[in-house]
Amino acid sequence: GCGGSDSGSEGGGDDGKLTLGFSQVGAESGWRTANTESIKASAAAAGIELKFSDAQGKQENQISDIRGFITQKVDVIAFSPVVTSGWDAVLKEAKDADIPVILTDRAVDSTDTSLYESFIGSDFKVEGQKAGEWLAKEYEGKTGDVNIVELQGTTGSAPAIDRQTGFADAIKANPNLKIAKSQTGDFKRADGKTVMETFLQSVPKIDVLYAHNDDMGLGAIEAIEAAGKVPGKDIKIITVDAVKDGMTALAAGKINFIVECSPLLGDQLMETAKKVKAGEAVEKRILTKEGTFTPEQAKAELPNRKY
Amino acid sequence: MSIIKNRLFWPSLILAVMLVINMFTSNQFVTIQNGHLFGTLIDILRGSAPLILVALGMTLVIATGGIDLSVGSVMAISGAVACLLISDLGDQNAVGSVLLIIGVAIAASLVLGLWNGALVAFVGIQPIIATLILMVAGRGVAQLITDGQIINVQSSPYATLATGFFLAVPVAFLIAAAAVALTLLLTRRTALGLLLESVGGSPTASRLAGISARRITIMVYVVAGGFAGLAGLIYSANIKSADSISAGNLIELDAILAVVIGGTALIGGRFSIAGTVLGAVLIQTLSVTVVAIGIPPEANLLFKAVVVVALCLSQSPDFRAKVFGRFQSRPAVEKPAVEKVVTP
Amino acid sequence: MTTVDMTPATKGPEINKRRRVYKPNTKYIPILATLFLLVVMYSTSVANYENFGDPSVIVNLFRDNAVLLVVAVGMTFVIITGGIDLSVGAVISLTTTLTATLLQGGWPPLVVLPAVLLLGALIGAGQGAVIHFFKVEPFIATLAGLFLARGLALFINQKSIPIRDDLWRSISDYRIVLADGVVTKPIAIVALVTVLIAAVVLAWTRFGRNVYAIGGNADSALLMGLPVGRTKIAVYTVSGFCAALGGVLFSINSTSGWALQGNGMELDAIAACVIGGVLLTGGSGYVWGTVLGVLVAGLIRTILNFQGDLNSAWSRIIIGVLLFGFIVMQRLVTRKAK
Amino acid sequence: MGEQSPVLEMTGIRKVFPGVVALDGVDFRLFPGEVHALMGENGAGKSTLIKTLTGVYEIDGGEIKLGGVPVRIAGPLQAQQAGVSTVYQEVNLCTNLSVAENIFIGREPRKWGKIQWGKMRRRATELLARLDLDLDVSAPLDTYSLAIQQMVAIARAIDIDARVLILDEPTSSLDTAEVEQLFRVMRLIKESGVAILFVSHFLDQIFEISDRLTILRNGQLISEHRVEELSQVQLVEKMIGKELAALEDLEDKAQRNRERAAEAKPLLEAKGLGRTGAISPYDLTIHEGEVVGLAGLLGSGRTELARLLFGADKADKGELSVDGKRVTLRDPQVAMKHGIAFSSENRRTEGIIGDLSVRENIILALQATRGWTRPIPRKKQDEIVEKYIKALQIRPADPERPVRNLSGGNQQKVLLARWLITEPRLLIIDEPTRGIDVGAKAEIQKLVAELSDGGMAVLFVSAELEEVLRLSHKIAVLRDRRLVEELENTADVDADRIMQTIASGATS
Ligand SMILES: Nc1ncnc2c1ncn2[C@@H]1O[C@H](COP(=O)(O)OP(=O)(O)OP(=O)(O)O)[C@@H](O)[C@H]1O
Ligand SMILES: Nc1ncnc2c1ncn2[C@@H]1O[C@H](COP(=O)(O)OP(=O)(O)OP(=O)(O)O)[C@@H](O)[C@H]1O
Ligand SMILES: [Mg+2]
Ligand SMILES: [Mg+2]
Repeated sequence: GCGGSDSGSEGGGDDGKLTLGFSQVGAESGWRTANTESIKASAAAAGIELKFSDAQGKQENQISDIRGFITQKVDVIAFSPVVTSGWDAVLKEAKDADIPVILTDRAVDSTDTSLYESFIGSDFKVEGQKAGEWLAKEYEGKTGDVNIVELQGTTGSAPAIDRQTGFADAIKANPNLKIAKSQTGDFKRADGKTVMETFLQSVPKIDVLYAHNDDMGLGAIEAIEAAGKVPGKDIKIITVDAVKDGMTALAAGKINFIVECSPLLGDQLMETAKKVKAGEAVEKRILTKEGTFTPEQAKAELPNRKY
Repeated sequence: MSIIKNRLFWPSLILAVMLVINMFTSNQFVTIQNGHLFGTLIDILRGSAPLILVALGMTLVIATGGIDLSVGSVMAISGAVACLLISDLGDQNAVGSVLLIIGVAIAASLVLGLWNGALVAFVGIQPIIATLILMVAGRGVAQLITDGQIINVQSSPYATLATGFFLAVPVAFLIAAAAVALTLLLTRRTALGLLLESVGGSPTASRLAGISARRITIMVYVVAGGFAGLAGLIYSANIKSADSISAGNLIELDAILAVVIGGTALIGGRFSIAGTVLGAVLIQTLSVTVVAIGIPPEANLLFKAVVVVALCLSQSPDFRAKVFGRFQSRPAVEKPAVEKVVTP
Repeated sequence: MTTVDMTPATKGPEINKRRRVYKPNTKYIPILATLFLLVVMYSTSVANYENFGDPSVIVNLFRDNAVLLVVAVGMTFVIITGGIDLSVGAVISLTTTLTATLLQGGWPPLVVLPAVLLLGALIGAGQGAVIHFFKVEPFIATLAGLFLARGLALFINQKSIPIRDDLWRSISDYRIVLADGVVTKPIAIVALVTVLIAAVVLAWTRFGRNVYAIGGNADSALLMGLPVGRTKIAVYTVSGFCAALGGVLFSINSTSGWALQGNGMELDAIAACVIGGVLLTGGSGYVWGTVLGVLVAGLIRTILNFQGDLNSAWSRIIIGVLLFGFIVMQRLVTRKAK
Repeated sequence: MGEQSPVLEMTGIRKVFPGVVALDGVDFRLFPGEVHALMGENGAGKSTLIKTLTGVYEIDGGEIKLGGVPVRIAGPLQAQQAGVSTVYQEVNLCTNLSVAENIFIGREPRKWGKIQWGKMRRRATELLARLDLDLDVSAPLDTYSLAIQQMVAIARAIDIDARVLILDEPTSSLDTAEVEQLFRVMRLIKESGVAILFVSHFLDQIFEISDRLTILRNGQLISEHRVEELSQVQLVEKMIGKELAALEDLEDKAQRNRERAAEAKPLLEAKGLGRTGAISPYDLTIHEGEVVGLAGLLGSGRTELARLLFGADKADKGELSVDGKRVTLRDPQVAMKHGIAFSSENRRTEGIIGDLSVRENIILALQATRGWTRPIPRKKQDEIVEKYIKALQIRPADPERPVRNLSGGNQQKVLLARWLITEPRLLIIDEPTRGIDVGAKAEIQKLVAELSDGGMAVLFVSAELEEVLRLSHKIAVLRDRRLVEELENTADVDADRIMQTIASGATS
């Protein structure tokens, strides 16, 4: 990377410690909090001084946070973009100030990829695909109609859009897999529950629920149970994230399948930051280590879940 | 004729239309299942309980000419407090302890309301900014309480608040109904309603009529805080967990909307409890209808916009007069023979 | 029509003489108090944080808050008449989405720019017309406007759309060097010019004075023969236009459009006005106050950014605490001075 | 004049409000160069007629001709453009703006579209000087008293280049000197050919200034006369539709009671009570059953003096005792606990609560003293309200009507009722007869006399010196925000005597 060429310059603190400015999207979910905690913990462990700021879900805040980091002359800037596009200008400013940038969790769609060193994070579209593929496999060979309801994330947010399209792509080949209703649950547990209540009332027979995150799925489970149905059996449930609560439900058989979207990318970030600062080459795309879980896998994994 | 002139006629009509739509789209509208009522209508009634509670408090605040933006944060705090304490209980199903904890959470909400009221009445800060402070900081406090995570509880007495049934009727709905009754009692059986409307109508004139505007103001914020706290408990009991981030997020907008639909003017003065309840149920029905008729998420807002526009226009007497005016038979009036608009 | 010639009264008896009533001119005190507190807050931060004294901190304040500044200026007009405009954030999102979509569709930028500005103004005018002609509460009319504008934006495109148009890019990249190491961007200049124009309009034009009169007492204003309806519609038009301009600035700042852009901006704008001493009941306040309000909010954010070790919960609490301290001090200083 | 054609001709004007026919086929003519008085009781429809003319209300029937041409006026702006300039009954100005702006808003001197503030202030100062007022024209209007606001409204109206000038009760809170100024200006305007429509409940003023008059009763046209054709008694008869019951000689009664009152127990004593910038420290003792009148010119500080005794403003000097015990009136509530009541001169912003009904407005103060937990039973409310609606002849006699829709005079009566039902020991009434018609005025005066007979002390503030003289046992004279003299209202005290005191500024 170009940013690292003048390593050993003045930046950072007087103690020669590496300073990392990190701008988080916000604190919109437990997943995000875990993500933040991971970054903080890893920074402390790696001896990196972390400047953290929270954009409260607003791009304008995030842009000004990044500019703030530039003014503060931090060594490396990292951020989880609120939205995919619109970063060129501020990234150019960072480049002009010779501060390397690392993206986490969400990508940017800039055409000029030299504006950032690396992107660490999962691929939402792939997550949706994984969910769809599992479902296709479940119903392989069966021809009866399968009614799917989908609980989408916040309308217009990148994970919601990508998880939707990824999933739809993966089940496209099977005409019997039909999305009967799709509605936003805003990534919230309570909204997942109310929307599911209405789904249950307005869709004659629901076979599968696909929720864009665990929380909505958990809310929906409440609704399903209240309606006298058995989650996981009467209605198959697929979610994304694999937070602790979701894994517990998965282990209990209330959820059938979870695609992991790990928030724990702190270590990878610190490692990359150090490399970038030292001028070493880093991979442009670093995928977070993540998998998928079935109930059995969940039982084994559960004791290790921290978040 | 006179019924059409009633402010609440049109919202009621729109509500009725939406309920009818739901009747057709839903598998069960109202049935009895396992000895209690069940179905879409019941879901709506139960689901609107938190909004009704918040909007009730908001009505009183607005009647005095104020506004309370902090209700969502208060909801989050009360849910967080309750769940944190319950999750520490040895036996989460101990009714006594849960009741006590509910009391603690509501007390906390009342204190938060008191804080708002004091800022408005004693420091003299404009209500919108005074409550904005708690709106921003309050959610931070709630996040601190839950440590940014969702706290789960497994307490059936607590869950009863939202999902239980009493005499076949949902408990949440009963709580909301009780709150409505209490508010009606407070405002119409005592002189509080009159004093509120008077303070909202003209603070100066009220002061000179010997009304302690301060005490009244503080009181309404306290009541609003308490109701918001109760709403927060129902919200969190419904999902058996405290979600300090999304609990009550943006509910202040819905609550204000409910109040305005109900015919209470934002500048204060006359208020209508019945109208507010109607408004709240209408908003809840609207979001259920959106799902029930399968409006795609990206069109949700457009649909809502159409309904709100229809609502506000139908409620405007001027709109009805201007648009439907010529269809109504009016007492014959002699118009001036020659009409000429004067220009200088 | 005859002009009345009123020769000055023959001096009446001594007892008829009226004295001037001297009262200190208190109308600027809130603004001065706010400015004073802002300076105090800034200097404390300079003392506490490394690099805070860098002039670019102040310069960036204007650039980072350019959109809010423009939107809040429009909001100031509306609030002074005693109204409120909740649609501004949504108009921003619609503007950015539309701008990006049209530019992507190959429309010439010089057509897109006036078109979206006009659209914003039209949305504002429509809301104003509903408010005036049908006597619908501003809150509910503009809330419907919010749903409509954001609904349209989401309907056009849910995703965020990059803008690759050359004009947009070049304005976005254009650097105005103020001093060595201190640069700003055109959007900040546009925002400042907007503020200046607004200040002049409010203080020096008939329209501006009508805005104050209506906020003071709309019924009286009507009886005094002021064009109340026209003015009301006009302020919402101004606000809609400012929101659209804010949207354009946003799309330049980020070279993208997104339907969720500017979410919640209405509250920020209202808060900025109120912090700056504009009364929500109408009839009183200045654009300069609003500017200070925006700067207060921006400065608080900057302080949090420099502090750098707060998690989300604590940063919310600190924002609240700083806001609280500021408002209370403002009240106390103002009260003392009066 | 008869040969001239009318500049304004209204025929068959009809205006219906829900439940009330405010105007029922009223004809009205106005000739150039005349002062035409519009007469009628409270609620007769005078203000409504004016508002239909200026387009505030749309008419339900009839025709309006201006300069012989039938017109439809859409609103006050169009009326102004058509040459009709109006001072409405309730002072309708924007008190948040400066005095100068209130005079010129909408017509500001401009250059390149930019308002010339300096020129505007200069012209405002000049204009006010013609009304013999010297104000700081850049101060916000709300720093001035209602009377001054009324003068400002007049200044605005006469500066508008008009062929018809309408003045709806412009003199209701002015005192003699101001009225004289106003009349002088009115005569000048009239001479220039402008037609003036004038409303007032002061019969003397009517006979002094007007040329012709039109009488309304209950929304109907009764008759139109030249002023010379009628005597005051005949006029009143036509207005109220019956002979005015002979007034008891209040003045004599006041004389008789004077000594009794002076010997009664002191109820309230102010010693060196004052407030910086509002009123210099003053001493005043009010005994039980005593009527104390306050006399002074516009802006002499009568209102300020009275407000301190109610805690409406907080005194920053001196002390006050009630029944010999020291009290601090932190706010009105405390004063009310001590049996003090205060009806403000500014009924629109400090008195009525427009949205609330007549009933609610009347019981408001009584309810406030009881606190919110002890509501007045509805039956009792209805009883009280009905009684006072009758006693004060509040019209329309519908307790559930929003008070905003009542005519100005009737609103004033509602306020009086509000305070009377609290049965105060000291009733402070600031301009209680403002805008009240002859009949009702007499009733109110009688009421004050009766109340004082029954032991209630009254502090009576009125711009009408005669009224003060008729009712008071003791008169306190103010000048320049200072209480300059306190005199017993003996037989030899008359208006001249008091004016002298004001002029000489003697200190007691
Ligand atoms: N906006 C309104 N709505 C309903 N009724 C009204 C309205 N305005 C006036 N009225 C009624 O119309 C009648 C005439 O009122 P108006 O104000 O013209 O009386 P007025 O002659 O000016 O009396 P005053 O001497 O007290 O000013 C009254 O009965 C009043 O209650
Ligand atoms: N705090 C103050 N500082 C300066 N001037 C004041 C203050 N308060 C009131 N005034 C002015 O003092 C003047 C006297 O007030 P006011 O009119 O109440 O006296 P008044 O004798 O009751 O006269 P009026 O007949 O007009 O009621 C008014 O012009 C008012 O604007
Ligand atoms: Mg009148
Ligand atoms: Mg006075």
